[in-house]
Amino acid sequence: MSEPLAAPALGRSGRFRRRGTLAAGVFLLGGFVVLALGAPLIAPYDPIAQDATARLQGPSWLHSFGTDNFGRDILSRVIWGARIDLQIAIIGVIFPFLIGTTLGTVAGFFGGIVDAIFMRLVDIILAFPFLVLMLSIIAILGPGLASFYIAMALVGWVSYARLVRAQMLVLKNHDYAVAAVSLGFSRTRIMFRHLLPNAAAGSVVFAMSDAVLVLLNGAAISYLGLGVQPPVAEWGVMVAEGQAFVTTAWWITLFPGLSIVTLAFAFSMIGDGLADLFGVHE
Amino acid sequence: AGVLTIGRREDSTTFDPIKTAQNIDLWVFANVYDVLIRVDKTGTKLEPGLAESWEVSPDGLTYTLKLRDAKFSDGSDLTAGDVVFSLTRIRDDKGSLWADPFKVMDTVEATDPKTVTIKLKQATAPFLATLAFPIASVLSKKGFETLGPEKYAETPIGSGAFTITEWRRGDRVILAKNPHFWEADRVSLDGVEWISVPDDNTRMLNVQAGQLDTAIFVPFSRVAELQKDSNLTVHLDPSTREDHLLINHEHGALAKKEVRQALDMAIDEQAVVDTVTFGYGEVANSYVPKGALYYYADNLKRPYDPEKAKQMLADAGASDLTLNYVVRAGDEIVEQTAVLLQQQLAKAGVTVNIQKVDPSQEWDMLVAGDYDVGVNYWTNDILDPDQKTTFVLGHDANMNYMTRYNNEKVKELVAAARTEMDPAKREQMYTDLQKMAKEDVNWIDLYYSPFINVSRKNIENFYQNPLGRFFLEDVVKN
Amino acid sequence: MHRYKFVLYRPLQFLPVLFGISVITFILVRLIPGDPARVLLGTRATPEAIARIRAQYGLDEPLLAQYFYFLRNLADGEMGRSILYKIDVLKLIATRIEPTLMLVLCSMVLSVLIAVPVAAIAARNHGRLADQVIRIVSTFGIGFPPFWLGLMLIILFSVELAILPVSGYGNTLSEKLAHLVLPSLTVSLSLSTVLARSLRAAMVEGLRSDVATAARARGMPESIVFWRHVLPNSLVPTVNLLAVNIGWLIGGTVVVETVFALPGMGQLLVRAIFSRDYMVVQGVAMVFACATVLINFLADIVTVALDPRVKL
Amino acid sequence: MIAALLKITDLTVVHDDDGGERTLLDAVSLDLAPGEVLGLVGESGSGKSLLCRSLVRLLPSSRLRISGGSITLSGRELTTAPEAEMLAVRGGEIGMIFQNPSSHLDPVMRIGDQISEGIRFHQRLNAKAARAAAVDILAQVGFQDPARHYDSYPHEFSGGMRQRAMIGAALSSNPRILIADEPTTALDVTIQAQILRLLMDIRTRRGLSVILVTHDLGIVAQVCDRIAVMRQGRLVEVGEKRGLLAAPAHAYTRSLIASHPSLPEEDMPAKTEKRQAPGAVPLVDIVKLHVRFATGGLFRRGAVDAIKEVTLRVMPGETVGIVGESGSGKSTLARAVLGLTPVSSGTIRFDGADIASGRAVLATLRRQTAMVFQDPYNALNPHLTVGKMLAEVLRVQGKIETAQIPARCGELLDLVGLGRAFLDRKPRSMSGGQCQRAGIARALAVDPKLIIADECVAALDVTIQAQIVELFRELVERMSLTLIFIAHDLAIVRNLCQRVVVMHRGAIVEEGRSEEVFSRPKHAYTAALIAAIPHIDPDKPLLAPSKMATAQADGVAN
Ligand SMILES: Nc1ncnc2c1ncn2[C@@H]1O[C@H](COP(=O)(O)OP(=O)(O)OP(=O)(O)O)[C@@H](O)[C@H]1O
Ligand SMILES: Nc1ncnc2c1ncn2[C@@H]1O[C@H](COP(=O)(O)OP(=O)(O)OP(=O)(O)O)[C@@H](O)[C@H]1O
Ligand SMILES: [Mg+2]
Ligand SMILES: [Mg+2]
Repeated sequence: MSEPLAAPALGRSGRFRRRGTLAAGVFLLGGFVVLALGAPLIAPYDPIAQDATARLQGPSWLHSFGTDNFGRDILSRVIWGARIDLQIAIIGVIFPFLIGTTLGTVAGFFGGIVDAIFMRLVDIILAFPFLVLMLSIIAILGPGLASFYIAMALVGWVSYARLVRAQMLVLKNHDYAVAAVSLGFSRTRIMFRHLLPNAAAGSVVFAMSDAVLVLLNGAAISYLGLGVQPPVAEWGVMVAEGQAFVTTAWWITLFPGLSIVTLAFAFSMIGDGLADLFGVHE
Repeated sequence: AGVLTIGRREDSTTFDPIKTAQNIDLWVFANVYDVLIRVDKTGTKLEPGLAESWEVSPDGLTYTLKLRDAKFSDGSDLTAGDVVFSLTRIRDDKGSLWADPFKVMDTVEATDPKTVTIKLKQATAPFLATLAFPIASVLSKKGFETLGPEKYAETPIGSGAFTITEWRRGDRVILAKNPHFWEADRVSLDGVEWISVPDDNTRMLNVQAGQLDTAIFVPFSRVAELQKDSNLTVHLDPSTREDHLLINHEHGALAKKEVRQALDMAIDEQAVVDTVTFGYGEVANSYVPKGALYYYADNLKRPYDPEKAKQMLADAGASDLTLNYVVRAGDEIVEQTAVLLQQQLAKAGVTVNIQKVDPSQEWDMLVAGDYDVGVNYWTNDILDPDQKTTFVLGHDANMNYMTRYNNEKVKELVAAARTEMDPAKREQMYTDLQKMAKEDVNWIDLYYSPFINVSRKNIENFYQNPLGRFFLEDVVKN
Repeated sequence: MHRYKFVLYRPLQFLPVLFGISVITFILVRLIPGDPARVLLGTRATPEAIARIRAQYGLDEPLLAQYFYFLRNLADGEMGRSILYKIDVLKLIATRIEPTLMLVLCSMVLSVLIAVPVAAIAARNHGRLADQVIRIVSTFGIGFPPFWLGLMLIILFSVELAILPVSGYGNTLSEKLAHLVLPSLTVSLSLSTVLARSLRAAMVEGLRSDVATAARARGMPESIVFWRHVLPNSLVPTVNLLAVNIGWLIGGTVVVETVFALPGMGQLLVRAIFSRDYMVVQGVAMVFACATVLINFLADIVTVALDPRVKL
Repeated sequence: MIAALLKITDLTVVHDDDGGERTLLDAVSLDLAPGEVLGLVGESGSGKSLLCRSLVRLLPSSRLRISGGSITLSGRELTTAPEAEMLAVRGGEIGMIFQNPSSHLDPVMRIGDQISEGIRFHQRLNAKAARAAAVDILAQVGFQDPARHYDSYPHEFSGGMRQRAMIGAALSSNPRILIADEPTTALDVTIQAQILRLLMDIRTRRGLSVILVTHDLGIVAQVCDRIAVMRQGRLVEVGEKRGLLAAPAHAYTRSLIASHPSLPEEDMPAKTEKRQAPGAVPLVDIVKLHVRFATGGLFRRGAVDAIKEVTLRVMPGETVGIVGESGSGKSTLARAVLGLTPVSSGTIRFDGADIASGRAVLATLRRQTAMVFQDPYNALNPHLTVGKMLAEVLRVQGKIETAQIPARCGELLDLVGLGRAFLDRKPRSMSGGQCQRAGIARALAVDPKLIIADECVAALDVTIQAQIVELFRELVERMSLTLIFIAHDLAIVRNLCQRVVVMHRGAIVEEGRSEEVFSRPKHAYTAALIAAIPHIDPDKPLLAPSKMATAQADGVAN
């Protein structure tokens, strides 16, 4: 043992890292947001314009990320794709988050029969093969983002609900919850104004890693051929479609793939940063 | 000698020939079961199979087939009784998917152990070709009765070049050389394994890494790369596959012939060939596949002219045409075609909304007429054009392949061509049909494309005929 | 031993869960547009042929009656017949269950084998270079689409280095394991990062905890402090995380199965959904559900074994 | 004086801040003789724990470091000793007992294994011999059935047993010095007495030297030979205990001794008592209250009777103290009165109305009563600023007009002596005492007739404790409040309350006027409680055998 003590708390680097991680994550995410909002200005080409004379070209001055089999500019598609993928990550998380935290709050707070029914529902959804649900919903409603969001919302809420419920079970016995009851506050006020803000920290952190999962689920759905409608540029679809050229034209998959990974990285960093900030663990 | 391993997209679903309509199944039946009459390597001629010879009565109603001395894989003799059993079963079994084309058979009889006599209700020109269809495989009556339908569908007793030793569902079908095959001398391989490798990339990598001898369904995009690999041979075998754009004739402006013609002119088929098939396809000018029986090579090919198309649409009062384009999810080719056509049609002022749905649902939507356009393809199962013609132009239950195309003259001609027994007259009739279909634009013919397979250099004679049959009995593994 | 009493009565709670799942799957698959008979008949479908097939599989009966048959079959330990494969669904599942099971098992073991040392290294070097590198790599690791990652692994290990099979599933156990290396690795690369992150956080906490300080104050060397005190205390939350992830994994092996041509249940399920093979979808969903429920049950038992405080 | 065993000279510990250094221990010099018990007292944050940890070089953070001075253990320098050598010193030479046994014992390892672990490592014994040695140690620290308790887990023990196990672990490697950092702060007085006695026993038996950290002057007075007083990182005074207590040299030591809450001598004047009009309605009237909690799972149903047959009446304007050991049902009673916990049987009337009779009564109850909670941090919503919290209460209660709310918030803070600057502070940025006052302000915001204060000073420093008690006294006098004051510190109750109720295992065992109960306890349990309080006068021994016997017989359950 070289160090006298192997239990260092957050040291100087630690405090910097805590803030630094969050800042770097937000910075990266901000970059993507700028790309998405400014796509019409930033993207050098029309993302869906085909050019038969420039098919499958490697990265060059003209097309810095190369072109795909239709001669579409990958860079422009990646930039426009930021719009869709950010939307996927955000909407795909927001609804599960809202539904989950609300249900989890109510179940955890009321306990008893409400909670028992709720927990069975959670068990059912947890045990239900996600893919069956996802594919069925997409089949029922037709492929596309709306179906994807609905499927995500139907399944995704469970994680949030479980997190929040567990927190609520603890928090509702906390003195400040009891204090709120003793002060004559209404249940709704106690649940949503006093307890939820304290219970939600874990969920907010989880939402960040969930955003990554949602992105990857979207990519998996694209791999099975049920992603967004062509010719829309979306990274998952681009990677999935580019699979055909993975050995001959690597740039078609590499750049959208890297974009997914980088966006995932940004979300993870924000999640880490928030976890440190809130003092919660995943 | 040796065992040939073949990678394909999906595994078989059954070995009961009458219970499936999937190519994935049919293509293996040909290795396991023999048929009375075979289609040759070019896919244009019939040749003797289990039937050594056959005679057709002048009225075209009675077929007399003479069987050769053949044995089933269990060593028992193949007799006329087995043939009668197999053919009547197609027509009469409750679960048969193929009853319709065999309903024309009135009686099937074993006149002696080596002779089968079939009486038809009406003269049918394509009947011999139908007998060459893998679903008309000859099963062992005794084997079927002892094993029962379920077991038989798993480890059938056939009289083909190979016999199934094991079927690992979802993974592979393992075939061994059938020592009792009547042409056993012709077979060099000890066995064959049909292995399911769903991912195109993985399948190709398997062959490249030498872990599979051959792989079928080579994507167009991979051909050039595989051709560069000195260990591999890429086979581009002529096929009867023809891709087309279905048009729903009942939807608004699409009912007008001029609109459909305009769409044909707005589509640059050559660009589809270049982009989607990487140049390995060929622009189609008829619904009959190139090189197939009665193909009319001089049929009209409408030139690509978006300006003119735009004009025609305007003249027909359809200048702001918007089309609902149904796309089958998970099919790379179909999706790519859609993306390309969308852009091409846009040049002629047509707005195309792509609607991607999963395959079964696409089918439903097409049947329900819930679409404007959509790409589909057809590969012939039998060499006679009647089967496809009936489906596409014959006004049968399928509403002319879901297009709702309606032309009484065409309908009558299709029926007449089926019963016409004189080949020369039939050829003329089919030529006329091809012209009429083109004129009416029943659908838009897009392109013909080959079957593309890849094999290691040490594999010889790996060949697929235009109907999809693999001649594994000729394959040599060095 | 009374802490393990829940083992006896917990299975009772599975019944409503499985019942709920049977109802949902049943309704869901029948809501999907598309007709199994038509899929089966393909291009040559005629209305009569379709009607015949539908009658043969009882698809023309009222929904409630169909559900009743389904339940009755289930009570008899049957799950109906596959329309596509024309055999008993249970038999079909039996032929396909092993690769999926093995994949999940191997991925789980591999993930743990990767996650524990990685987390240990990171936690013991908390804040230093090794920790930062692991954090960044693992954060990146989560973002790779598995189908892409799998392909890259094949190209590297099977084509370029030619040391592992490209795809498929072998005959003997050793062959099977060799075939499972890359698929499990594909799954593990993301699963283990999730585990490692959680484990690392718990370990960092543990190293700082009073328990660790107390052990150090008794003069225990750092290795004993870590392996005997910090690690066991960090495992409890990770076991639950693992269970939840395995639940997801069980229902989501299809992509990896497809890339690596593993003849498992995931592929079966997707093909069944696409061809509207209702009985198979129901059957596979039930099996998956049972497996998930079982995994959580096991996780509960492990949790109780790991942490004497837990009562269920 | 004998030669020092441990000698600390000019020990300085600094904290590396982002900018520079902050000195946490400032040139502390101290010796410890063999067999000596040294008491280390001082305000919270003065560096007592840090000093202890420095001795074994287990500083709580990598940003803390020993920047100067030396520590010698029988002549051996420890500040520069290699880490390997320190492994032998820790546990082997210097054993440590921590304040909070619950968090320092490994919850997933058997108690015995935690003890034998050290034995195996330091004495290189095999598993079997180590086990035998551990069982022996368990017996030494007073476990009745050590062989069985060896296999127990910490959660199966009571707090006192855990603390004894902790001591066992510290003793396992035969150290010469034992450092006990607030070993009894979290415990009951009765158990505290027991632990202290155990420590002294061991000291005599083994000839150990002990450094005992505490903030309770009573404890040092009772058990130590010498006392060292720390403040703000410095050692302000050190000396033989009698001399130091009798004639403290430093001003801080004097204030420390002054704020120590002692039981007043018997001849202290009785409190003035407001006479109640004979027919007055009791404000709270509890009759035969029974509260039972279900425990266990589906098949192992059990129940705990938290409150048994409690009958209690509180008249308007009265100040009633409720005392009793931990778990005796004090909080449960308080919650039941406020309708916060379901009642199994019995009735509770508030101002004449049965609180179970409907929502209306409950609503009235909640507009006229308020509770102050034990744990100052947990009782405040961490997300709300003090101002928002008070404003919300005022708004919901609706007793004053919205426009006046901000002004009223300010007044309330003034009242509890916090000042308006705290309006924008969140609990996280406030000290325990400040949080507790915010909690009291919140209770006052209700403008209640009745305040129930549940152990609201237990977690605080003696000096702050004194301030809060003073605040209550003032409030009661100025606002004619009725106060139910729950505590287990009898001295405070004696100071503040007119009447006292003693609870034991869910029942009221004694009730009466404070002076009477404290000077002439009728029930043995009350007597034991009083006897267990360590007196600041070293000549009033806590550990007198006769009284201990009662305390053990009654108060301590193993
Ligand atoms: N990890 C740490 N990082 C920075 N400062 C610390 C750390 N631990 C303690 N300190 C500081 O060191 C000083 C002494 O703390 P210490 O814990 O020794 O106090 P104490 O006298 O034991 O108080 P208490 O009676 O509350 O236990 C305090 O000012 C505290 O803020
Ligand atoms: N919600 C509950 N469920 C089960 N048992 C409970 C519950 N709340 C309290 N108890 C039990 O009731 C008894 C009385 O608890 P209570 O909190 O009233 O004690 P207390 O006198 O306030 O103790 P302390 O001094 O530690 O605050 C204890 O044995 C406790 O374990
Ligand atoms: Mg301290
Ligand atoms: Mg209490």
